[in-house]
Amino acid sequence: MEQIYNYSLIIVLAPLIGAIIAGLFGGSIGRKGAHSVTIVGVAIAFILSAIVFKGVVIDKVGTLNQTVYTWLVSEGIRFEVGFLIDELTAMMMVVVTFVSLMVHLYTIGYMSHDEENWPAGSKAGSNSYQRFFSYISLFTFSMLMLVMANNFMQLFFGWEAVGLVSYLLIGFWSVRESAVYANLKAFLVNRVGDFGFLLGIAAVLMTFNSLDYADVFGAATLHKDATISIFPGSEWSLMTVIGILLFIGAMGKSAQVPLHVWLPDSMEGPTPISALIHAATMVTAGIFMVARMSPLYELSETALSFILVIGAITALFMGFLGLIQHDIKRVVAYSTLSQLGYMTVALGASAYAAGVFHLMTHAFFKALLFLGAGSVIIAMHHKQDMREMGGLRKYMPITWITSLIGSLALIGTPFFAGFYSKDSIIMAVGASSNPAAGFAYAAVVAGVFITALYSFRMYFMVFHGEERMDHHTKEHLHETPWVVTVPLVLLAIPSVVIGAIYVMDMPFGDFFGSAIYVAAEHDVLAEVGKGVHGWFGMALHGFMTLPFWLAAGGVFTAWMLHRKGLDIAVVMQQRLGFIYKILDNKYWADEVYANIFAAGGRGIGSGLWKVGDVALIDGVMVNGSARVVGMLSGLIRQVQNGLLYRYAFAMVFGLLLLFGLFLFR
Amino acid sequence: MSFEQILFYLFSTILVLGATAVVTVRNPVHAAMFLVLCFVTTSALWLLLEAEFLAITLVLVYVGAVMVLFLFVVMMLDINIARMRDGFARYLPVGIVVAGVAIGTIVMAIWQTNFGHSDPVARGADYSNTRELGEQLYTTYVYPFELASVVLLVAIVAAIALTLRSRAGTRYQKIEEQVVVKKADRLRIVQVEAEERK
Amino acid sequence: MFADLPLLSLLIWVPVIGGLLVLLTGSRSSGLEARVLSLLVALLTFVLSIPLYTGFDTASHAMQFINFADAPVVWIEAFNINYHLGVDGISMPLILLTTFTTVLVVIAGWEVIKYKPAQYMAAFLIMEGLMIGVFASLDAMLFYVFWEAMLIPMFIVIGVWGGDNRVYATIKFFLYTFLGSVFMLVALIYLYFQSGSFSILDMHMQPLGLTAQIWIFLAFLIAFAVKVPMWPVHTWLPDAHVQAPTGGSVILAAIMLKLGAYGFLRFSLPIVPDASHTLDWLMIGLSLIAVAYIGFVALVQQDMKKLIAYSSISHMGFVTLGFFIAWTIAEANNGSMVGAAMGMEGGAVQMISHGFVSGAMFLCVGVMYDRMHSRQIADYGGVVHVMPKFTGFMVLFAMANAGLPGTAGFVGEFMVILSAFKANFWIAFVAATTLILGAGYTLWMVKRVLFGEITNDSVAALEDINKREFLVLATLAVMVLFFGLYPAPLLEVMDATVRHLIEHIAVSKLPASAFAGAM
Amino acid sequence: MIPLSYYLTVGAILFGISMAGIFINRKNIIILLMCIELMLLAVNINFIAFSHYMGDIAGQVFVFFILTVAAAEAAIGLAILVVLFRNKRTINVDDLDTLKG
Repeated sequence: MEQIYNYSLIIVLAPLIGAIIAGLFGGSIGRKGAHSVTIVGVAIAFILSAIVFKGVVIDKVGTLNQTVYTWLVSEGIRFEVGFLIDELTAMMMVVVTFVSLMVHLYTIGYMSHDEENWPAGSKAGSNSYQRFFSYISLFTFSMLMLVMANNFMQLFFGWEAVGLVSYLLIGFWSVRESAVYANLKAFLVNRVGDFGFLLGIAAVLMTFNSLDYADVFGAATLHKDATISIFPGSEWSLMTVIGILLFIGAMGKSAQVPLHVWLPDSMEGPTPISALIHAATMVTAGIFMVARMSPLYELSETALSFILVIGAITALFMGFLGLIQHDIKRVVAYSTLSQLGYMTVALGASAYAAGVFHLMTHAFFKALLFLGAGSVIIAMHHKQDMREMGGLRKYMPITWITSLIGSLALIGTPFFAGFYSKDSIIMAVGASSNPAAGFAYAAVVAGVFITALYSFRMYFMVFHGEERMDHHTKEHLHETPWVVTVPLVLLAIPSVVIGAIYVMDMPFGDFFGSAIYVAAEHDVLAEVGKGVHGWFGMALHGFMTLPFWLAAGGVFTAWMLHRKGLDIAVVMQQRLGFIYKILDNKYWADEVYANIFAAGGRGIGSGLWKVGDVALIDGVMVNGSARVVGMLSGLIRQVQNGLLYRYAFAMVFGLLLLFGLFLFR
Repeated sequence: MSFEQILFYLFSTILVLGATAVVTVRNPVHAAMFLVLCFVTTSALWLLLEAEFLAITLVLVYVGAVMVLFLFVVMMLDINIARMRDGFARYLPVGIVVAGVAIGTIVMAIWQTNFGHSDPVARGADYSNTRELGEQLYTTYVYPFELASVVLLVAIVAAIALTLRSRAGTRYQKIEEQVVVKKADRLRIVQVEAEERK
Repeated sequence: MFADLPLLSLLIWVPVIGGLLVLLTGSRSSGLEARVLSLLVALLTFVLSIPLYTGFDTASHAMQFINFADAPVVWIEAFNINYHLGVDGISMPLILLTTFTTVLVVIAGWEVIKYKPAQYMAAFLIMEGLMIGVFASLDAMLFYVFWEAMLIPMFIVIGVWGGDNRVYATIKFFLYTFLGSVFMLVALIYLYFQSGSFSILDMHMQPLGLTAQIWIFLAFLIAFAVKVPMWPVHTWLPDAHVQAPTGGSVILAAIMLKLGAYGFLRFSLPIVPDASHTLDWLMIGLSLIAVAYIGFVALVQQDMKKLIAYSSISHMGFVTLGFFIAWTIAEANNGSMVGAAMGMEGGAVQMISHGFVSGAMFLCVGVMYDRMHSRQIADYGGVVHVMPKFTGFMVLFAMANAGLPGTAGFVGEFMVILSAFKANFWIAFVAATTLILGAGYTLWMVKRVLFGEITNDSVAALEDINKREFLVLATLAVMVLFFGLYPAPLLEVMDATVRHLIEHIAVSKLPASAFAGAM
Repeated sequence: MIPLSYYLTVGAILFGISMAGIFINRKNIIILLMCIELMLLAVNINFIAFSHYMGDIAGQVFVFFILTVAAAEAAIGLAILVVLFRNKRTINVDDLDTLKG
């Protein structure tokens, strides 16, 4: 246990130290120094994470819950920074550090010509390479702090810290107006979520008088029937309020409708970031959080239904948007949104383990897909429009194969990782007794078809068919260097096998032990698990289920259209103009936010400023009182017009008055 | 009516009439002269009050110095008397009313008040007002006395500083420059080439 | 070694006398001597203030470092006014903040101030002494004298070294604050006649009827609300900040605003607890207006300093909210004040952290202003390409201003929101909007100023920060991060004092008969 | 025997006349100065009368100082007058209203 604690410290500190060195001394240690030091840091973190994983999960040495230091004490309530390492944490640590390590390696290739992205002479561009490594190491640190937290306060720390790094990285190419717009948007939308999250934490503190997980979860059932009066006269279940408030935070971070708008725009950041932050790790923080809070959520049916509905909407409707995108990264981004919706649905159905399982498999195959897309983008000289690609499989065999593996995993082909996780979610939702489960089930099943359709539309457009790129690009087309392909291969392996390995443990077994708590009446996974007989049996059974045939149908549709040289987006634009318009405008979510909330906020601001501050307070109260004084003194100064006899008269008058007073009082 | 009373009424009448003249006559020079009259009669009244030193001081200082100063100034300045008298008639009623009210109230106050001492303190024949005043000034009031001297000094300096000016174009003798002058400053010896006579 | 020194007296008079010395020496030469001397004095004062922390007994809520504890030093005997100094857990950190900030201000104005540098530095040193005097006074008259005297150097700083519209700003600043403090004087004199002493500690113990308490509270409120400043008496602050030189803005934001909040803690709450209870709805309302209303107003500012000034007002709303939340908590929890101390400590922490963060923000704007002579956001853009180091600092401070966890800006807001939730959901809700608004106005400014393409030639010609500026900003960055990551030492110092204050205000001061009648 | 109040009445009348003088001669600054001298004189009469009747020499000491100050005042007042005339070519009070700013 002592050893695990020491390892944990090293795990979080190694990337932090790497980040500090690369960030502060990037100019003097050079590119090589920067990427070496950060990669070593993350590699140490990964290796030790693996050891911790072995200790906690395989050897079952128990759960570590230890305080590192006390942040502050107020009224006897201790706010601490500490580690809680159980099965859930250990798994997340491995996933985070592994993907991060892959992305670090990959970045060497991806960012090697980054100076081209900066205007000539920009000092910020001169060490952007080092800075980038510093940021992603810092991100690794933040994400580890988030998942290893043993209390809500530290969770919020990590939560905001990953948001900060995400902000910095989306706007990494700060010369691009679209990038700095996107990062501001991402931060603000996340802040809306954090707004709820912070209130949720406050509610937790109010209820339990502690922010420590162990204290809170231990006492959760005591407050099962507690209520809070938010609007006068109506009592709300406290657990529902806490659950929904915390989930609002998750909606921001995990980009659930309606706080999803920032994620597609975040693709303005460099591709390794999209893979690491906006696909594999940070966006799943919300999922992780809800799973971590399972003892609280299990006490509120309402909160779970809320989660279920939000997740289902996200899973289906974000998938639709993926159909008509032409930017390769945006397709993957919408696919991420949709998959996050799946995970959320799992949480809502109390199948936390399935959600987290999907989180893990998704981390691998989505990182793979993003890095594959990035590899294509490198080869295409940073062009991202799929309409200018095609037939790349000849030129980039490794990228092609790994991307295919990623796509197959994504659509849930039996035996691939995605199949196991997605199928467990679909089965769990089907078995759930939650009032919203029917809707959610329909949405996730329909989502399977959509997923297959857009994934393979992208696959065919990029790797098959005629070569639509211009002559110059075509000449230079070749496979990317090893620092890029090695991570692809290394990510492709778990994308295939990880599902089969852990399916019987994670969703259907006792992998998480006490880390995730499911009330007996909600335990859909146990129920579903009775019908699952081993990984092989599940896969074989998978061929006979509706989702498989829907996925196959999706692939087939994509292939048919591709063979006829048609693009779904174009077809929809011609045949279903109305629907295309809706999708093309992304349900007008951006417009609503920009024109109603952002512009409204500015409008309120200038209204309050111009009317409240300038006109009323300054104009009427401050300068108005000055004017009144001015007017009065204008009257009185008639007495004091500088002429001597007026003063004399005033004196005499006063004197006579005094005489009079003296005499007649 | 005793002699003292006769004197009192006489000087008081002259004083009041003189004061009236000061404020009403047209010519400032005449006004100044009437003011001198006022001072002299007042001085007489003070003598009645056994304030010999101050009575003499008043004549010496005021009539001798201050009023001469007034006269100087009045005569030095070229004043348009006619314009100065504008509004004299207009403001006369106001002045009379104000004076009447002021005098009325003060006199009422005086006559209503019992001052307690209807009789002055009797003094011996060897009593010297000057001596007692001097004793007081140089003992109890020595600091104010010194201050008064400073005030006078300041007044002298101020009066000079205010009025002193050097007009442009006026020529002054600068003695210090005359003293330090050297031969070289005044005398220039030049070698003149002899010219052939044509 | 330090224990025997009259530390507080030294802290007050060393900078004042130092400032006078600077005035004497500096007028002749280029000002270098004046700068060096000022720096030495500021450093000496800072060093002298350190034993306050090291020698502080955190377990005690009583006043410490009392000067000549055995016999009071009489100042004006006729009115029982004494030269009585002492600090507790609330004023001590503020004194340290003052000495620390002054050092930075002296360094920050090193070569920037070309016009009469000696007088500039001297004004700040004298101001430092006077501000410490305010924090250390235990005698109300002494407090009042320091409180008013402090205005004079600030008046001069803004009026002489300020911007184009400095006269308007100075007069507004002076009239506002002066008007407020006159009411305080009336209240203090009333209290003197009641208690027969100007000692603040005696006033704490003075029983008072509710009507008297309410009048006194309102008088204090006017004085302190102007200083904090609270809506609607806040409009002097943006003007003063915009016109003040950088150093003036820093001192104004970092310390002067705290004086008002400190006044609430030292006077309003303990002297008139029942009136504070009766009128706490007003305070909470005004605080929330400050947070939300001013947040919106900050959003649309075009002038960077004005924006930061408005954000200061918004952040100070948390301070007053935290101070006055106690009774609402008691009402929501059947009379238990558990959680009130967290709010009050949060407010106190917010005072300190805001001192660092807003000071740093103003310094950042000052760095840009020194180069471009413009504060308009529209004149900037793409600064990151020419000033990457500076951008790093500015983004850090902006994040702290937006209340990012891990920076000092977060701690106070976090504690106040946690505490406010205990009182009422909607209070916490409105307070928490600062998460969105704060990020909105700060980062929007950051985006427009720092990021994007270089907008014009004068931006392209900017030089990155020099070593002196780096030193100042780096010091502040360290402090911001330190108190964000490890605020425990600060809380440790305050805890006993704040808890005692909560106990004190929980007991009604009304005379027994009136109290019984009220029941 | 002359009662004290007689002297005081004389002083009052003198004071009233000089006050009226200020009103009547509001334009001529020299006369104004003279009126002020008269006022001081009235006050002095009162002082000396009181001093005499109450047997307290302090009243005379005061008169002494008043005389000093009045002399100083007259000197400076006239000096100012001269400077004023030199600069403005007038001593008409109506023309001297720069005090109002």
